[in-house]
Amino acid sequence: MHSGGIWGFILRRTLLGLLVLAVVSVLVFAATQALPGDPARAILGRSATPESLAALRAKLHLDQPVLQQYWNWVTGLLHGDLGNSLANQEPVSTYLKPLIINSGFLVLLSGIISIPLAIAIGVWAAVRRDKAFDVGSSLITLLLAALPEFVVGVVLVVLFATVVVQWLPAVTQVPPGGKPWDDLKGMILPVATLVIAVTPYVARIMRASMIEVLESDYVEMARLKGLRENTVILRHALPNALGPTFQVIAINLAYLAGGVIVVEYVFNFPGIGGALVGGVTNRDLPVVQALAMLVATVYVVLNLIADIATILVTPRMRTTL
Amino acid sequence: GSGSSSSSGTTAAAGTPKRGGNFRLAVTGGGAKDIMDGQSIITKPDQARLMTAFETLLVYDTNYILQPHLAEEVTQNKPDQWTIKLKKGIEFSNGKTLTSDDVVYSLQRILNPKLGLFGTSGFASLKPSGIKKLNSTTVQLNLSYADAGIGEQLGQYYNGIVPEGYAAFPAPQHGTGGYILKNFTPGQQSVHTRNPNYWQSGKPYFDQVTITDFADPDAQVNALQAGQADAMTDLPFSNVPVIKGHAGLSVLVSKTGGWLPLCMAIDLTPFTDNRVREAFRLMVDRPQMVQQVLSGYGTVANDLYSPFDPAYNHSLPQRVQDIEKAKSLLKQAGQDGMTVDLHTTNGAAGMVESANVFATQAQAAGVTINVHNDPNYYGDLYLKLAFSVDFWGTRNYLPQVANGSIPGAPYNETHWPPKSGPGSNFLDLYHQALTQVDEQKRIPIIHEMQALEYNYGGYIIPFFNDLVDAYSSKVAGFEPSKGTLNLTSFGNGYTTIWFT
Amino acid sequence: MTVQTTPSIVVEGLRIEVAGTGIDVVDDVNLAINPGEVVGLVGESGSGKTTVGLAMLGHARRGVEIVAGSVCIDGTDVLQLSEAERRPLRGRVVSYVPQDPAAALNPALRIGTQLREVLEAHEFGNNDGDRRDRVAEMMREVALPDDAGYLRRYPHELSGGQQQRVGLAMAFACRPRLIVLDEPTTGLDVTTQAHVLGTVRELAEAHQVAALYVSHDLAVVSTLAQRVAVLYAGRLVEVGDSAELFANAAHPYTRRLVGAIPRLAGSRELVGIPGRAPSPGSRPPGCAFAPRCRFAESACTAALPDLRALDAGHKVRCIRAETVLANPMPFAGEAEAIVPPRGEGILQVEELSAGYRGLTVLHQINLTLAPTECLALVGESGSGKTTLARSIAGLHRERVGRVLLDGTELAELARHRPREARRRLQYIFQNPYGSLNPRRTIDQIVRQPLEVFGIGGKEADQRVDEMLDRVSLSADYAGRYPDQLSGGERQRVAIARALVCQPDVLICDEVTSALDVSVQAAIVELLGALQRDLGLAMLFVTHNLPLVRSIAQRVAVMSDGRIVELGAVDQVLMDPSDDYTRRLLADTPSLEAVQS
Amino acid sequence: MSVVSDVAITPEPESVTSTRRSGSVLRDALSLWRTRIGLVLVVVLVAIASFGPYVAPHSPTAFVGPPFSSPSANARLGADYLGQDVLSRFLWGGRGILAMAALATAFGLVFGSLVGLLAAYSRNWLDDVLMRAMDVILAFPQIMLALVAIATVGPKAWLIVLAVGLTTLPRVARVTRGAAQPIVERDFVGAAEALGVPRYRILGRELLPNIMSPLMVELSLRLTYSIGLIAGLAFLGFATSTNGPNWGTMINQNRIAIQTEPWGVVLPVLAIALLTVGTGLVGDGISRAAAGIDRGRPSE
Ligand SMILES: Nc1ncnc2c1ncn2[C@@H]1O[C@H](COP(=O)(O)OP(=O)(O)OP(=O)(O)O)[C@@H](O)[C@H]1O
Ligand SMILES: Nc1ncnc2c1ncn2[C@@H]1O[C@H](COP(=O)(O)OP(=O)(O)OP(=O)(O)O)[C@@H](O)[C@H]1O
Ligand SMILES: [Mg+2]
Ligand SMILES: [Mg+2]
Repeated sequence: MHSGGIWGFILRRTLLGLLVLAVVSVLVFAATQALPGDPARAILGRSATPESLAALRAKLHLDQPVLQQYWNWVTGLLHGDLGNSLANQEPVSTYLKPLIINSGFLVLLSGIISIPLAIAIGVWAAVRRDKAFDVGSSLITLLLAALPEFVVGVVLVVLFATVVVQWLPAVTQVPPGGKPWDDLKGMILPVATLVIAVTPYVARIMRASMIEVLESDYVEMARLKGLRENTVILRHALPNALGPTFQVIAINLAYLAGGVIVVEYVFNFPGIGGALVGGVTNRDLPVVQALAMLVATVYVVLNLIADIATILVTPRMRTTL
Repeated sequence: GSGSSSSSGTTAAAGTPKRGGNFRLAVTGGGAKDIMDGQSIITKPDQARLMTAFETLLVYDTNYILQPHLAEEVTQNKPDQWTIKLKKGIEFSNGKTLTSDDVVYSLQRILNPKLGLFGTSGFASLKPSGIKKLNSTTVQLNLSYADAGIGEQLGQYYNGIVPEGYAAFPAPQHGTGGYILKNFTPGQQSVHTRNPNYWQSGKPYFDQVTITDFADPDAQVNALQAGQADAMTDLPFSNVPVIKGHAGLSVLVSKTGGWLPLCMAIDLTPFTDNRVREAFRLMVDRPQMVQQVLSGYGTVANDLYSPFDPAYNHSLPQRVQDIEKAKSLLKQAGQDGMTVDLHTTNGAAGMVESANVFATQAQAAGVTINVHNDPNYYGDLYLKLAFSVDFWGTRNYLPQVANGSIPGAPYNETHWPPKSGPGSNFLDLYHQALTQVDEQKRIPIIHEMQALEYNYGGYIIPFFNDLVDAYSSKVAGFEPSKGTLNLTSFGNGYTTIWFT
Repeated sequence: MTVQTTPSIVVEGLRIEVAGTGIDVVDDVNLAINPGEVVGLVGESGSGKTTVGLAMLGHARRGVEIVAGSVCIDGTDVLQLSEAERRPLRGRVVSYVPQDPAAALNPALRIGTQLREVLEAHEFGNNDGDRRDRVAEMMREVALPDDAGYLRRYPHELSGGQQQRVGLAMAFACRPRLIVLDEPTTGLDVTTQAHVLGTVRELAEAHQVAALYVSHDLAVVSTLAQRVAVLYAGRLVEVGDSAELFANAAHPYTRRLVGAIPRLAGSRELVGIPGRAPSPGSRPPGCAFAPRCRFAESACTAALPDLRALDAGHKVRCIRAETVLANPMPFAGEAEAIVPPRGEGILQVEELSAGYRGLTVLHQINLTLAPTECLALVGESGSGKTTLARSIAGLHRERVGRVLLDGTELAELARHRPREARRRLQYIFQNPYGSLNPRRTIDQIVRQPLEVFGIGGKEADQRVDEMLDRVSLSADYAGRYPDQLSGGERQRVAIARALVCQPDVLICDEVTSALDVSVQAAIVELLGALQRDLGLAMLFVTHNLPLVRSIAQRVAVMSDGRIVELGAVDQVLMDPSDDYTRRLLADTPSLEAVQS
Repeated sequence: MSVVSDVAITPEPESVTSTRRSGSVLRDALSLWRTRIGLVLVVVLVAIASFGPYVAPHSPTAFVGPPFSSPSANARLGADYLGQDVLSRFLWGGRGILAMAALATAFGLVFGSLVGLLAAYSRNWLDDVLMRAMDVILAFPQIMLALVAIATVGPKAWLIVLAVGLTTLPRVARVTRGAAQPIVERDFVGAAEALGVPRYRILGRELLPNIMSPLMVELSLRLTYSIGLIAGLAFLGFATSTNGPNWGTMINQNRIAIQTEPWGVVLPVLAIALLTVGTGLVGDGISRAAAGIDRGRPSE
């Protein structure tokens, strides 16, 4: 019955997610439609002639009614066909694939580093509540959490790449066909920036939730049962504290997907950030649409995972589903 | 006359050239619209790319004097006839020898209006039928009317010689140049490997050339400083002190005829009234422009281009700022206290800055200028704007007119000349000038044309900007040039530079 | 009752302060408990029971610290040990059963795991096999199934009673010498409570475990403890055999406490204790009870009386104990004759069924409430009392059947009922801590109904003052916020809010169950008086059977959403016809047991 | 049901056991040094931003020397990328950002809390609809939504405010809903309903006052992010004017010369950092003071 509950829940959530994505797709399409300027002209640029414009419009189905265009687009999406980039006639998928890999790796690396780090900091701060570590860490996280990531990025470049010392590359170069992990040195600063952007917030939430749990009767009880302190913390406190944090983690990972935009700009990192800015300015609708849908999907999936994870660590919810 | 095949010497200090290495060039201004075409460019990285593989019959040397290159000699035997004689034993990178067929094909391709190539307008006097192959190394051009400008056209970097049957990327790119395209991702990077059977012995020196697009100058400079790039184009003037102070980095300052005009479309309000155009020309404080925009790296201009042209009209009085006159002119035109949008983009160093500085200067005359920095400038808005900023490289007067100041010119931002009134005879004068073979007779005509543009034209040309590039001191062979392209025409196709 | 010579635990001069501040939470606590003996620790909320209880394990909650005294268990002083040295003792030598079992079991761990880990932590038993057997054994001892399936359950899959028994099993797991039970039955209905109490008694005797039973409910303690220690404002005021204590308590406070306990037999007024127990920091010099004491004289406030022995095993902290003993215990005589219900029903409930998300919890309820009568609705937790009350008050969505006020049917939701109906029928909630908006002053809260019913200006002011006065809250309360009031005071405010618009029908849902005995008595006193004076018809919901006597004329007994018995109070309580009612009565702890 | 003691001895804000009224929360917050420091920072920077223009030695667009010329008597902190006075531009550059951030935050907070309250109070389909709608907005990173919006209409001030405000809305809504849900379950709401108090009154008088503290925390948090976001957009080149003085744009325009003339970058970076840190500190102070709100109360 429990598992059934879980599956039912997952199903419901997935459907809801799909619903959200459907609405998102409509919005995305509407928004991109609203972009001023004629994509056809944007492509042809200097060499535009009336004939070539007309021809291109037809080629891009820009002459069809909007609903028709939306339908084409959505059905395309479902078949994994993202259309062709208006800027350079190649398929959006081939154009974005390497960029997505790059950004994906960047985000993933940042996530893998920051999340456990944040949890560790949060837990330890809660355990050493009001001790030096707690006060120190909470202050530092507080300050860092407040800083916009482009500020962090610029400062890091100044410190480690140009002015103060020149240990690290100031810009990340991923040669086409190359993979970001070929040049890990170049990843350090962007990753560091994102880590600094994400860790503090998660750490603070983790601390709060951990403190809440540590104050709970059952943790006090666990101590009164004479359990060893680390058993108390790892077995009794941590699992209960993690639950509420998952949502936050998910949201922050999703946030990373947005954070990369600025960070990639600072480090000239070849990723979806640049592609988005470029796509937006070049009126490259298919690219913008694809990226928007991609990011939205990431968000939805992450939240779904977070929900499930929360359920898994909170037995009570399984039954009250 | 004939000249040495090497268009640029090598600085003594640099010592003897060495082989090897991967030359990494950092360029801004590129984007997803990057192309590779032996006879056309859209963005600056395209220029850098074109130079890797394609060469022209003639080239401008560092003093902006034409020298033979692929051609042994190019001569105008009659007002309406030119003859091109090719050097022997030149091969394309795919091993095919360069013959007149290739020259014929190249010229015909340039003339093809459908391709919307750069060079087309410059050859207005040449019809495809006029291109005659005399033998395997000689081609004769029979013009539909006399044209003295053909030689200069053949020296424009974008009129490269391509093999017969050539097509732009993604088709294979084989030129007579020093490098072969290995891979190319628009908006990001292109890699070029050494052409083993390049016709100039010993050259080129690099094993590989890598051209990388950069989003902004800042990242570019960072890359150079962090040793991730060996050279960069268009070092922001403000950065010159930084780089100069930086051990291991050098600055290459070339006094060129390059210019960043403020373009007023003479047929669009409010610039249909020449009093307004005049007023705007008088609002500019040119020395201040040079100071603020170029940090002094430039020379004050007089609303005229092609300073190196023997026919440049030095007699016209230097325009200076005159706010009072400007005000009264605007009052007469009923435009006092007007507001105008000025469109610009990060196309070339200084474009945004000069717009902003002009906006500030205009305040004095009670004119409000709203500066729009539109990244999509060249996509949507270009040539349709009333008031905009653009950039041009060194070029002599007639070829430049062909490019920007006559109907049908590809980049006529000012929509010059007017249909009626003063200046409406500009086109006739242009044709007279072209047909006039005698230099001495041609100059007065050109002076008249320049006077018209000076008084009624749509260009505000505050200065000629120096080209300022930066490169790692590991690279030798660069030297200042008056030419159009950065980094001494990208190390003349990356054949005259090497790693020490 | 066997008093052994060697007490297994001796507490001396225990003093616990609010950390940092010199404010004492408890002070000068001396106690001795023999093996197999159950000692009751009684006191109002905030008197320091839990604090003392935890001190037995050498533990102090965050914010409080043990500053003086000794807690010797078989000779070793727990307080002298380091935290590391205490760990092995906890759960092994002395164990703790918490106040709220639901909160004290880890929601993320299976109960089996939580039981087993105690044994593992103390290397009890040689191998997992032993421990598994021991766990099973414990489960049996607390009368819970011991099969693996049950052990794999999570706490939330158990009922409150079962959770509490798991707690007990855990506490007894390592056969400790002392076990501290902190109100282990609050929140449990009488039946479950009876079971749990039974279990405790048996285990304590069977394993010769000394037990400290903390509670604020004298009646409960009386059924369990051989000796009782009364805690007031952080100090022991009286210690003695329970029978002795309840028969003739020597301390005025104890007396008032006993007096405040409702009895099943003999209908009688309840007498609450005026005033409220002082909280740490605000405790008066001398005897802390003096301000509420009618025996008090100047000497009482001069110096703190010390705990002196009256006779063997009976100690009291009162200089006037003799005088007190001279007076009879305050069992007030018969209450004045209950007004017979006049006229026919003012409120009728017909065929009312209600449920939650399709699950029906009320089945065809029929009730009639006559004007000026008080009908008590009793039944154990979960029987549907609140649901019924809320349905009548128009706060419950899923219901069928009819609710009529003076013959006119009322809409399901209050919002859709006519203003007049809303005015005439008022509702008082179970929990005074939840039913007052913490962001509004008492005045605003009491005034709210008047605003809704369009009464303003002078009249409103006057009515509010009048009402506050009626519930004996001085005028200066008007400006306060709920969190500046005690539970009893809050409930008074709630009553004021309900009565300020002069209703005809009043519905009270366990209005006293969240309060201490003494306070509860006072509230019931007040409600009774008001009901008589204002001629209210009242539906009084409670799970406290004895209380019924003190206030109601008729009583309806509810079980599983059905009314199983309905009749006059005496008749139902004296000779119940329904055996559910009988069981209920049997399980109800009461003082009679001890006294007779 | 256990009974909470009536006293609220508070050795440490996070263990407050009794409900705090927003007023007292603010008072408590102010007694924390972090709040004080934060407040000082905010006040100072707001002062700079709002009064700076009056004390600026030059017009923000006046030329005081060659680009990136070093500090001189005329230009105390040197000149920027166009030879304009860094100090003056710094003094001018806060206004826009601050005003826009404030407006955006206000927008998001007002409508966000409204949505949140409605959702929490109407425990039915409306709740779902509203929250799903929020999800849709949340599905886009703030910066992305802002970018697309700006691309459609151009970097107009009102648009930036709207875009940022819109992306703030759902985040506030979530918090509000979360905070309001337990309140809705409380009996005093039931009491009001039983009396037939109109819905809007219940939202405004019963619920809203009880979520003030989380809202105040949210306010400072969102303000922090809005400032960062708007400055970030300017940094990406999406400012209302290409040469108008603006801390975000300044960083971008002058970071090229950070090594020779750092002031042009250091000042705005510092300003933004201190401002966001300030608002952050205040927010943290409030949340600490408000922590334990609605905790320790018997849940029935
Ligand atoms: N952490 C703390 N900080 C400050 N005062 C506290 C703390 N814990 C308890 N107190 C105070 O100590 C007194 C005793 O608390 P305690 O919980 O022991 O009373 P209790 O008799 O157990 O009450 P209840 O019957 O409600 O459980 C109370 O007045 C309470 O306000
Ligand atoms: N919100 C709810 N959702 C689902 N079931 C509920 C809900 N509230 C009560 N119930 C169920 O309805 C039944 C009656 O509950 P109700 O609160 O009326 O009992 P009660 O007699 O008031 O209990 P108590 O004495 O503990 O207050 C119980 O079985 C309970 O589990
Ligand atoms: Mg207690
Ligand atoms: Mg109930």
